[in-house]
Amino acid sequence: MIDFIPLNTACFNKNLDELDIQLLRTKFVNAKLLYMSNSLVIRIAGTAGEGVLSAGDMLNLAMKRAGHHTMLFQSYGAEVRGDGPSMAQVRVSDSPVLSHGDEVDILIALNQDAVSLNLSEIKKGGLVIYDGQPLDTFGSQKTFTPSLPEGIQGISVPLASISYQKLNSLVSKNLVALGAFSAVSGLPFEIIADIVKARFGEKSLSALKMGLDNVTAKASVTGFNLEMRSSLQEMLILSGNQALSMGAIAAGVKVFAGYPITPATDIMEFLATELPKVGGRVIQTEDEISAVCTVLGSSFAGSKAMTATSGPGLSLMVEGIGLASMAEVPVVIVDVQRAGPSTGMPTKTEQSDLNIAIFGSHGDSPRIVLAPSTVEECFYLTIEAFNIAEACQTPVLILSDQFLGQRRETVSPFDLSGLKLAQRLKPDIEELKGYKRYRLTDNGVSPLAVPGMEGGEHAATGLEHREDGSPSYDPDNHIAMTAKRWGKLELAKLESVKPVRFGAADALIGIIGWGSTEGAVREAVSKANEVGLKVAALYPKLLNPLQTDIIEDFVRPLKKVVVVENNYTGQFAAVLRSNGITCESFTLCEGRPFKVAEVLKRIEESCYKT
Amino acid sequence: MIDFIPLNTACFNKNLDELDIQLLRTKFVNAKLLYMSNSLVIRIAGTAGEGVLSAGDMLNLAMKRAGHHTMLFQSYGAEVRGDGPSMAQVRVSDSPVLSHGDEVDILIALNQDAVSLNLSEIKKGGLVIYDGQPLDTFGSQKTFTPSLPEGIQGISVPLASISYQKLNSLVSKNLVALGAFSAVSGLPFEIIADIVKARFGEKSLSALKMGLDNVTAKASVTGFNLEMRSSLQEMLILSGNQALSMGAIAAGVKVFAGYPITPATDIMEFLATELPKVGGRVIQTEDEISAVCTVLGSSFAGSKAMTATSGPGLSLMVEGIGLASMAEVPVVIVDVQRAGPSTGMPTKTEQSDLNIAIFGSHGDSPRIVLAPSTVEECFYLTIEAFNIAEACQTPVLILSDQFLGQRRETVSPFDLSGLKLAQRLKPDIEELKGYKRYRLTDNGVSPLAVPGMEGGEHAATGLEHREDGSPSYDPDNHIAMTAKRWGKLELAKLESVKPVRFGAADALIGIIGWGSTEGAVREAVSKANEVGLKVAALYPKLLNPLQTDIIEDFVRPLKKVVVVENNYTGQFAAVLRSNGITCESFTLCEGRPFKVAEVLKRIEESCYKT
Amino acid sequence: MDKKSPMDYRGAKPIWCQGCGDYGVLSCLMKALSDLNIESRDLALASGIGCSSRIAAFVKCYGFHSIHGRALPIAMGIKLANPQLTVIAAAGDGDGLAIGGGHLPHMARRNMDITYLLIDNSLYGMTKGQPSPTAQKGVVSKTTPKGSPEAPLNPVAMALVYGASFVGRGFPGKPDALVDLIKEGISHRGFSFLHILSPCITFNERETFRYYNERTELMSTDYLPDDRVKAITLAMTEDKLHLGTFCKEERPVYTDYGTDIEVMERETLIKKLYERFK
Amino acid sequence: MDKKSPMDYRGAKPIWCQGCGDYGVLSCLMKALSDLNIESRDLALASGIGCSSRIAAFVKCYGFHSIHGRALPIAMGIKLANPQLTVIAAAGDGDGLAIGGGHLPHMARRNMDITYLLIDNSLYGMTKGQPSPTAQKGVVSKTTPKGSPEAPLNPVAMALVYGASFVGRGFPGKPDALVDLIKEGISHRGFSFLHILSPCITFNERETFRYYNERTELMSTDYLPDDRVKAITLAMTEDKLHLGTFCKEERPVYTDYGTDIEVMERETLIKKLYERFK
Ligand SMILES: Cc1ncc(C[n+]2csc(CCOP(=O)(O)OP(=O)(O)O)c2C)c(N)n1
Ligand SMILES: Cc1ncc(C[n+]2csc(CCOP(=O)(O)OP(=O)(O)O)c2C)c(N)n1
Ligand code: SF4
Ligand code: SF4
Ligand SMILES: [Mg+2]
Ligand SMILES: [Mg+2]
Repeated sequence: MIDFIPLNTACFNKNLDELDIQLLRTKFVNAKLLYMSNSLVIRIAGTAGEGVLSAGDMLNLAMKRAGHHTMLFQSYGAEVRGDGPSMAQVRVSDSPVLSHGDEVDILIALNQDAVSLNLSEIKKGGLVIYDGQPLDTFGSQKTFTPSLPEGIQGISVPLASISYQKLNSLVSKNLVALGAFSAVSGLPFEIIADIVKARFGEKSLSALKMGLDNVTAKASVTGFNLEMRSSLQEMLILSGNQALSMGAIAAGVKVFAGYPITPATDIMEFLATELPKVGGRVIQTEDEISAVCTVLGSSFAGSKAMTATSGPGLSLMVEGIGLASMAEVPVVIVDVQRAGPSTGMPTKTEQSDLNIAIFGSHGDSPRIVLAPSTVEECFYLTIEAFNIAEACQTPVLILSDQFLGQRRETVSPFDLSGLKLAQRLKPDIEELKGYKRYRLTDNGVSPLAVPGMEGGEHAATGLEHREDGSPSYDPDNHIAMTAKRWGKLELAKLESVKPVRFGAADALIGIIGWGSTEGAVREAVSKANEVGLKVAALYPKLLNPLQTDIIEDFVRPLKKVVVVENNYTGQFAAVLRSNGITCESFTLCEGRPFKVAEVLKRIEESCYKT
Repeated sequence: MIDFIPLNTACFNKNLDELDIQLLRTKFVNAKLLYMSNSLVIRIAGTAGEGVLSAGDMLNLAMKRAGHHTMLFQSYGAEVRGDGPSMAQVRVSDSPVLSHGDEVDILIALNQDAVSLNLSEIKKGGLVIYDGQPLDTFGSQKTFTPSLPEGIQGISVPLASISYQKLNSLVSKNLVALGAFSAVSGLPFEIIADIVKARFGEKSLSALKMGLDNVTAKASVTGFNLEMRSSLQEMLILSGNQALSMGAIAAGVKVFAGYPITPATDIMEFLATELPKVGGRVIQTEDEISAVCTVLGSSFAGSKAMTATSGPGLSLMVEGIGLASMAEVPVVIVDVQRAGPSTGMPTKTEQSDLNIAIFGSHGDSPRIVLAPSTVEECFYLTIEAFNIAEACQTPVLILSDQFLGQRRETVSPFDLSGLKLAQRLKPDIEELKGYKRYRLTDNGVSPLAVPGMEGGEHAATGLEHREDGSPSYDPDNHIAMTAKRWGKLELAKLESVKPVRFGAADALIGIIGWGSTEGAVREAVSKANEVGLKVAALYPKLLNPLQTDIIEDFVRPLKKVVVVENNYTGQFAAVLRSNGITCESFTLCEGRPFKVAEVLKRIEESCYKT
Repeated sequence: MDKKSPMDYRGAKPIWCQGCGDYGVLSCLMKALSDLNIESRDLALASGIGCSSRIAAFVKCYGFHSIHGRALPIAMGIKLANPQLTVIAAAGDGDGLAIGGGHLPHMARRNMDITYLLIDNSLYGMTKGQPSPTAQKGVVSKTTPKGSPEAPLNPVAMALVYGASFVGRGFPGKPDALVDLIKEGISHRGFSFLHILSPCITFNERETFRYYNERTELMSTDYLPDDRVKAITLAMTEDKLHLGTFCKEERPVYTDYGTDIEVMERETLIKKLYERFK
Repeated sequence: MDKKSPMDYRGAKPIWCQGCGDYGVLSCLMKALSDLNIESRDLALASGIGCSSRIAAFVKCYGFHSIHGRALPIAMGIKLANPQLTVIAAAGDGDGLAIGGGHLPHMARRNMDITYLLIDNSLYGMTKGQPSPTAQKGVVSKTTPKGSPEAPLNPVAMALVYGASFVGRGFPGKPDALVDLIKEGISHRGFSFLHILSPCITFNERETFRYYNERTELMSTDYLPDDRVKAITLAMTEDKLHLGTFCKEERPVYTDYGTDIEVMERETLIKKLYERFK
């Protein structure tokens, strides 16, 4: 651990007098802290239709196969083929990649506009691969020389002309660019070639090759060596949505019902292919209301069941979720959040569905909300979600988001040996005599009979009911049953995974966050600790109910708590406050994930005397 | 003001040492405090189908016509004709009736069970009118003598036999009982007779008369004189739902779209008859999703528009409400809350839809929430709702509840002369040149063109958009537009009605509540003040956004704040806490309104040293 | 398996008004179940919200009395989870044709093996008498004080056009035919749509038992339910309402698809997936 | 009123893929509007969400690009508020027949004076190609990797059974007929349902321009659109898809009702109401 190195950022341009000296010079950094020493960020930019996303995907995979940890982040418009700008950014490192990367080392610009649009985000010392001979609308060649600021190197490759020569169309510009990138960066050509061949066939290789050959000199790229390593062969490249789908399979989901919606659709698409292989079923329903009711029906009939949607679909599901609360049906509902409100910005990330997740149904309607932070957690927390749903007979929502759901990163194969799957509490023979579906028990969980069980016949209902399920308007009964339903959330607090803490052990400044912001916050905290700032962070995975005791323990020694989230109103900060936690709110509402520098700046600002 | 009279309630049975003496001996009671000096509570009880509700309704009207302030409260099951218990309770007083009455002075029991079921709520010194000669299922007469505790008087009237003799059926038991009640209580017979005649025709009078004649002695009824007075002839008897509907008419609503649901249906039914008379339209849509979208369309086309529903319908509307937020469409949505979650207890009251009202849609989706407390406020706040909706171009929700919506009470004719109706900000000719629907303005409100205006053509949209309405995924635009939408809530804080304060001016204990609990809290606070407790209460009418400065002013001098609400989790308390107000939560979740004594007890408990 | 009697299917005590048509529907259903000798434990009955939907609790079985309009998706979920169960869905005309009307076409085109009882009293009973999608034009009610301007829907013709593989109509005033219809519907492998006329004696002064007794007639024995277009023509033009089977078609049910896939262990699949993502 | 040209209705620049059928729908709509000489300011166009629904912003008018499936209720609200406006609703096949399918029957039975463009590409374009309610059975897609087991719906037959007072079909590959159809639909007083076949060139390999060019034919000039049952039979049995008007019926529209009431001032009404509640 290095002692106090002032960073050249906002806080350290201030007079030392303005800083709260107490908050500086930590030496006790939590062992759990992940730290990224060295990384490289490559961005492919262009417009939708130029193959930006597929190039990014291939490059990402190639990086992993070359032995690097990677993360792929994509940003694109909502039109199927519009001419909105689009980009794919790959960040590689020796250690697991925590965030998508604040600045770009290498920009691969598939068209002219892409250069100017992305210039401001290129690092000093960075590199731009651009098309110096683009074709105009009539197919004749122009010349183009971007004016690059000092310190940024440019390499011209005739992407359009080569693509046009080779394939008589512009669709291979991205492949030419990948070839050129291989030449420039030293990323082994065979790795890319294999991937391209597998996807687009032998024919496409020529474009790739022409790109490679066109670049003569290997440019120096900020010292990161992209040559082949032997490590990481066993690792996987997965998106959050894929990991989540695999988690559902591992948990034993039997029925998935859903309705297409960006950015959640690929969960349904993944499961449509895979779930039948383990005897499950996937159905594309006529809307989200049908989807949520279908999974309720399936769970009632004894199967683990899940649906996945995004904001607009979740809005339609809240009545069904309320029914699951009342009738005590275990179901898992995934919300891959996107920027709202209403249709909003369907392809952009945001964390603004926390309120509806916790408070979205009418009545006092208990439900459990979990939020994974990484692709790996998408797997494990989904299993957790099914476990809690079964254990508490309650709907469980998983809040992912566009950034987490669609980014692709290296993860280790999951540890399947240690998996514990919660079994539904079923009535025994004794219980089935005069069976009462909603029997009042100590922890609120009543044995749940499923069709096929003799003697377990009952009517599940959304009406307030007595222990036997018959409707009741009796005051005492209503309060007893309400207490039963809410009591089960206490169980969830105990059963569920605990918040994750990282950063200085002697922290006086604390960050609390949830979900996909964790990576950027980890990097920021580690950088802050590196310069001696006494900062730590807490990431609860269970957002409702809150494990308040643990959060309070974290907060107690702190002088300031800042809640970081990707929305406008600071939804989690408000929830924490209503639970008695005093905190400031730091939000970003631009449809994109946080940059590390933004979080770091906020941490530093917290060091000012107030 | 009387000085410190210890009440015989919990707190004053305690040793004085345990009490926080500071909190006692107020003399400065706010002038606004309403105080009920003297009242009488009559309850008619029976099962659905015995005419309990219609008897209650007629009795209530008769009381008003006899010159008394009244309130009618009803409690019944959700089955159309089940055999669940049912009751109607009329409370009369010299001054406006604040709550439905904790205890019963006179019980009119239409059947045997009704006696035992209601006995515990009869006051010492009270009276029971019962059927001493009920008929069994074969129509032959039994005898029945209830065992009444000491101090409760019984009067037997052969309700069933008379009804059977007169009309060959049991349907007139309620009329016989009303006749008997008139004899017992001194309520002028002609008043009831007029009402019965108007509703059921001349023929029915004989049952009423037989009831009257059957009772010989006039019983003494706790000293409340029910004889005719000349006052209140101009006053009206209205339910909250009726007053709300009239408020909508006064505000100029032109389109009402709704779907039947207890306890909101009567708003649609009322308007179906009345709205066409002022050129408006009412449509029963195929579901609540259609209803909310229909009113959005109508408002877009330039008409004031409203829908009304209860919890389950509100759950279905949240996507549409989010669209109204995003597309900035002024609409009014009424939620007459009932006990939840899910289908819950459709005929029972609860205040558990606050969370969904404030937080119910996905995304950061601003909306305004208002809550009236009395029948009169149902009128005025509905007008307010339309005004704010137009002024802020935002959806406005009105939270009523079953208790408020269906209770019937005496109100003065509304003051129509002072009504101010907000006009929608329309673009002028200048603005219509290059019209931008979502132009960024200082207060966030953009001039809104309606169909028919030349040059005002535009596309309203739920996608994030630029000033001209065109979709945009630009980060800066998203943040600017989000800030615009939320900024309008600041306007609402200024424009809207202010919280109501009542109770001791030097209060150290404060109650905060919302909606229909106000009456019981007013009574409790006045009683507490009467015995010298330094208590006051604050009722914000605007629940979202909160006028935090006013609430803080109220809270600042207090030692304790208790938030009173009719739900399980203390939803408003949580909202207040998330806005920085420290408070305790006092909730009731039994599907019925608070009793005054319950609130009073809680106030007294707050006086213990802690 | 013991032979069942209708009383073996008795669940909670019904709370309908005396004389409500739904009593007849319930007893015909219980009779049909006993004739088919279905085990209560293997029977699931999903319903929405409304007077008629209360039926889910009145039959001894695995009942799911859900939310307004959602009987069909709940039933579908049950069937998907366990195709071995006999799955019945019950809904009122408001429940099934207004708020829940969007689900019906899809259940039919999927040919989900569900028997759907659409219990039609031409109004919203539970909320006290508002006109439903099958209410006659001109009906006066509290929401249509000058008479409803909306034309009624034709549920049988709709189900036929949607492609329901079994479509019929019944009326508890003619109970034998209704019992037979329910039996046929349950026995039919595929989506069976049963339009059941069930008078509301409390709010409906028009569509009464008497009205339907006069205006219904049993389907002629000559009629073969083998032609969808003919059935539609009949449903669109009938003067008297026909009771019986309009159309019946054998075709694979939704849950027949995908059963030919070889099933593996979850862990095996996940490990296979690893290969794809390396 | 000046004579309009189609270009006078140009709104925002379309963002559809090049070659998308929706371009043709848009240009036919603009031509129809100009032929009818409708003022932009008196035209409202409500749509849902989907590629096709983007059309609301591409026509110069009062557009409301709403939420998925809700074009019809939004349009209904507009019409109720201001019956003078020309109101068009536009929806995709997913938008209008899946999530929004529950609204259609009711708009038809109300005979709301709205022209409804159901823009059908047999899939969900915006979300990248999942099968829609009109997709053929067996279609392979990412959500149906083994082929969809669901039979397609027949939108024309459905609209006819619902009682839509004008029902027709068009295809931008045969633009003159489509322009005529839209004109007829708009001119028709009542609910006009127009089934418009609009190929998605990006995701649909089956229902292409070529496919529809071959499989559609103009309605024979002999055909009189005066008989609903005949029209249904045609729609249920047609081998080639007919372009033109299937059925047309004059009957009062929803907003005709209740117009005979004498209107008073709000204050007058409220004071009258006082009397009732004394
Ligand atoms: C979302 C929602 N909206 C409205 C209601 C109120 N509601 C209960 S039953 C019912 C309709 C009943 O009519 P129908 O379905 O025909 O059944 P019936 O009572 O006539 O048998 C309605 C509107 C509800 N429970 N939930
Ligand atoms: C409530 C909701 N669910 C899902 C979506 C996602 N979504 C957007 S468009 C669309 C379907 C598009 O298909 P279609 O209506 O046929 O229109 P097309 O794009 O084919 O023209 C879906 C499912 C949404 N926006 N809102
Ligand atoms: S209201 Fe009508 S439908 Fe409901 S139970 Fe009574 S008779 Fe039956
Ligand atoms: S995806 Fe299909 S429907 Fe959508 S714009 Fe492209 S071609 Fe048209
Ligand atoms: Mg009904
Ligand atoms: Mg489509």
